[in-house]
Amino acid sequence: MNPLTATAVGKRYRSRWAVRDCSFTIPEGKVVALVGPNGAGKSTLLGMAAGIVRPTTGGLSAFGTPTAGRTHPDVSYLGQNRSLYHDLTVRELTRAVGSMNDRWSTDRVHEVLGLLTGVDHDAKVGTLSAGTRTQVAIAMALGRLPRLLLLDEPLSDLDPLARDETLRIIMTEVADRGTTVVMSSHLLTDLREVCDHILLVDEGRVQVDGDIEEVLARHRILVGPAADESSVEGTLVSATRTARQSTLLLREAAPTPKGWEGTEPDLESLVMGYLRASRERRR
Amino acid sequence: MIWVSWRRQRPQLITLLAMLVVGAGVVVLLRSSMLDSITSSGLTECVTRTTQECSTNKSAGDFRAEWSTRLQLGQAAIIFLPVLIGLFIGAPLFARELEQGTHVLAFTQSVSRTRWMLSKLVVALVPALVVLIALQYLVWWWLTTAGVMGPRVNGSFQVFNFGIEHVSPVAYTLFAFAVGAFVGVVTRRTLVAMIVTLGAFTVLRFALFDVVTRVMTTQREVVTSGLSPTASRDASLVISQGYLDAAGQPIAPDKVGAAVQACKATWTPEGQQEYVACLAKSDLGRRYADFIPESQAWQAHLVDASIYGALAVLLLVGTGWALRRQS
Amino acid sequence: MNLRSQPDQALPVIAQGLGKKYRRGWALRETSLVVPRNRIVALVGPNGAGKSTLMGLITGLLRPTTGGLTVFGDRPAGKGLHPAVSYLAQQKPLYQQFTVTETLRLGARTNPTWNQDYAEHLVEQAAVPMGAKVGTLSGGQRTRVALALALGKRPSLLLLDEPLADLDPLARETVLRTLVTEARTQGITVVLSSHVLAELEGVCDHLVLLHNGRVLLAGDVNRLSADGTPLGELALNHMRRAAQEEAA
Amino acid sequence: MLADVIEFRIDRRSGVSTYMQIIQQVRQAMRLGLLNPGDRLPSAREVVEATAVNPNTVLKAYRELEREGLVEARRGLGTFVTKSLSSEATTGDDAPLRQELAGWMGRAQQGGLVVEDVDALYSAVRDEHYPAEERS
Repeated sequence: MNPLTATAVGKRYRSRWAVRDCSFTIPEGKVVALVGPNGAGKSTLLGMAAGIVRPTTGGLSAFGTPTAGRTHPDVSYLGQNRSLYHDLTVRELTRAVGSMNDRWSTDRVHEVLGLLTGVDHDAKVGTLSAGTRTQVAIAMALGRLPRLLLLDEPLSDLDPLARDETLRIIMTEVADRGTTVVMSSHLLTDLREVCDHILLVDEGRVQVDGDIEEVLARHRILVGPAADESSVEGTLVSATRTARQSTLLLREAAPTPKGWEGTEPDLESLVMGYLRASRERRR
Repeated sequence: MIWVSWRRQRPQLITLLAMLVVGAGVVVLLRSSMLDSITSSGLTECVTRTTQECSTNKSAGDFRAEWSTRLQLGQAAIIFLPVLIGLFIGAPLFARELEQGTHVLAFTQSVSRTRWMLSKLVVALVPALVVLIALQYLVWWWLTTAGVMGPRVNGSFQVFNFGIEHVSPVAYTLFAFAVGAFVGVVTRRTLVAMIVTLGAFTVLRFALFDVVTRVMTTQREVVTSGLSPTASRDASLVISQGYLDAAGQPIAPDKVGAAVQACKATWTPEGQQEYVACLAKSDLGRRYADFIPESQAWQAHLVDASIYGALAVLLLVGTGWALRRQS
Repeated sequence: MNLRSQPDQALPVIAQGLGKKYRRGWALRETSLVVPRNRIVALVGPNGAGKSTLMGLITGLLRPTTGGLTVFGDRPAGKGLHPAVSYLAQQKPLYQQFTVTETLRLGARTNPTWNQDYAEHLVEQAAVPMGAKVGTLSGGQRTRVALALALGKRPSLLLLDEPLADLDPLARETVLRTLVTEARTQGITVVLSSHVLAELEGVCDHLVLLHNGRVLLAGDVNRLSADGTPLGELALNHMRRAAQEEAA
Repeated sequence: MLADVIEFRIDRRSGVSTYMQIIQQVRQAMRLGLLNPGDRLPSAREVVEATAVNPNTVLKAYRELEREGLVEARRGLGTFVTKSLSSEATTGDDAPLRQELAGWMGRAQQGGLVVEDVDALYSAVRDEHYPAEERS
């Protein structure tokens, strides 16, 4: 049973579709990077996977069970606004979240909090910095001993040290328990080391879905004379052009023609290429 | 889960407890001071029955002047407590969570939404009701000490007395609380939920003001014209009164008005015989009063409470439904 | 040298023994630093290192507990922002119900040194529709409007608190590029705080690394990373070492 | 301690994928005699704790090394080196070939060559002797 399957899922807010006709499958044990421009529908998608946003069309299922209206017991979710009880202390919060779960490990929470420098267990959650709050929220998510971890921008308000700590904790979780992770982030440099699967969404639709190595291998960046683009074969994703030179991102490219230089893109240039293409389309 | 709700709602619960302690203290002090005043002025008799002397006695007048406002304030506290509970406990209960997004934390744990809702409801509602009932009892205890020298003299059906007795305050509280909770879930805004609760509660209390009189079976008292029915003098709730024709049917008010107008001329301050005879001639020989005796006030309370209670249950079911839909 | 008599010659920021204490403790202590002219300064450090406090002190929104600082030779003393300083707070405070045009008009009304054409040019360059309400804009577009508002004032010193935090990579790249171009062509000193060190490479030429309310490292990037260590790694190593020393 | 035999250093800026870096570092350590048959490679968890990379990537790299016949995964115990890539020619500071290269490098330095010149010369000669297809 796959941790997450989306079947033609869509969500409309008033007149605007945030997510449209998305279908994909997340294989077990993968660490998935959910990327896309601001407003692409990443948060809506994760919210629907967590069962707190109701799809307008289609549906998602976690481990074979539809997610609408209910969070699957094996799924943990970290929302973008972190939703913690600010009037409780960290210790009380741990107790509170624990009492709301059938399967729960306070030890795991303490272990995670222990690995993070500078979390005072008796401090009120509301007095913590945004970064520390995010880390506390991740500890709560791991306390549920999930098999699928959904993280919405887990790194956005962490400083570099905390990002490193947090990624290490998540990766250890993957190593120890084989947890599947789906995380959205704008920090491509941080994602490159930790993710092995990419889901690129834009304008509410899935644009790229697959194993990162395979996806990268399927694409080429070609640099060559602007006058000679006709000799290039393959699906053009996006291009930047100067008077003399063209830099093209291609999918399923034919062998590099003479006079052109071809390289495999890295994750960052791949994503940037797709984002650029989407911006061009929108103009 | 109960612990979570308790911990999160602790400030409100502490406020409630403080209200109870302060309220109880005030009532006990006031009551004992009032009791002193009654005994020192030798008014003990007047508490149990109304006599000529009690209504003219100067010290009785002084007593009323000194205490009636305080006693009415005590009543007002119990009248307003339900809507205050609805405003400050019911309305923010879910609205604040939805506003701040903290509901997501609970919704993404393994506890079901219904259980989460119920635990929050129980923790918020039960202490509120306990405090309400306790304060209601205390105020009642104080009012009965004043007996017929206090507001109780107007009987159980008097609006303020009715509103603070028996199960009515509990039913009003349930209703106000449920409106607050429901509107809070639907609008996701605390302030909106509070305003709507205040409006809905006030409107409904006025709208349903006489519904009891229509629902309950009434008794009819018939007297000959010239006398007035006892029901309109004692504490019974008179629903309608007027004149009966020969067939025993109530006569339409405009017809009565015309006849009375016609007989007015025969009326003299010295004797009413001619006036009464005139009325009899115009087929207004008997007067009637439909009423609910004070002894049946408890039935009226039950009818009242069941209306508000049923509305409250509907609203709470709606709240549960809306929360499950909420996404 | 009398700085006050030659404000044009004065350095953007000179801080001496600067300290700020809140009820919970010192946010910044004994900080002495100089921000040179026409530089793009990266202000980095872990959460709670004192970055926002330092910015607040420079803008005059906060009052120092100890020491003092000068901004272009003047002491910020709660009279409001220095006329040559623009500040963009982390939350990018803009009126959501205002249109972009109205937002720029607000800038014109509140700043004597406002340049309307320049501000409009910046907004147009970002392809933000002038008639749109700020509340309906995407994160990237909103940052561009906020930036236009800050730059339209024609500041000599621009303070940006986490300007890139919630932007997608492409928006981030364009915002940074605009920033660098404007800073270079207009001769603006920029102080920029960010958690994403990798992006500041090639953008910033001066580094101020704060840790626990103290300056851990400050200076010219070329000098600091003379051995070729990238800026991000350099800062991260220093932060890590400081954290370890603290734990020990 | 077996676990301390080698430590991976992941360079995030090299452009080489983490997976390739791990494979290359294991091969390198084996050639230099730092890893010998019987040595255990660090477990995925140990690598993760040290470098915060994806454990799947580590396991994938180990599977590739296993396919090449250099290591062997033993269930529940870890991944062990089974082959030796080191030879007298590459191990130790006093290996003859190494000393010859060191001498050549010294002369280049004395002749005023900079690092880039040395690299260019070295790759040119290497490519002549080892054509691209022959390299793995």
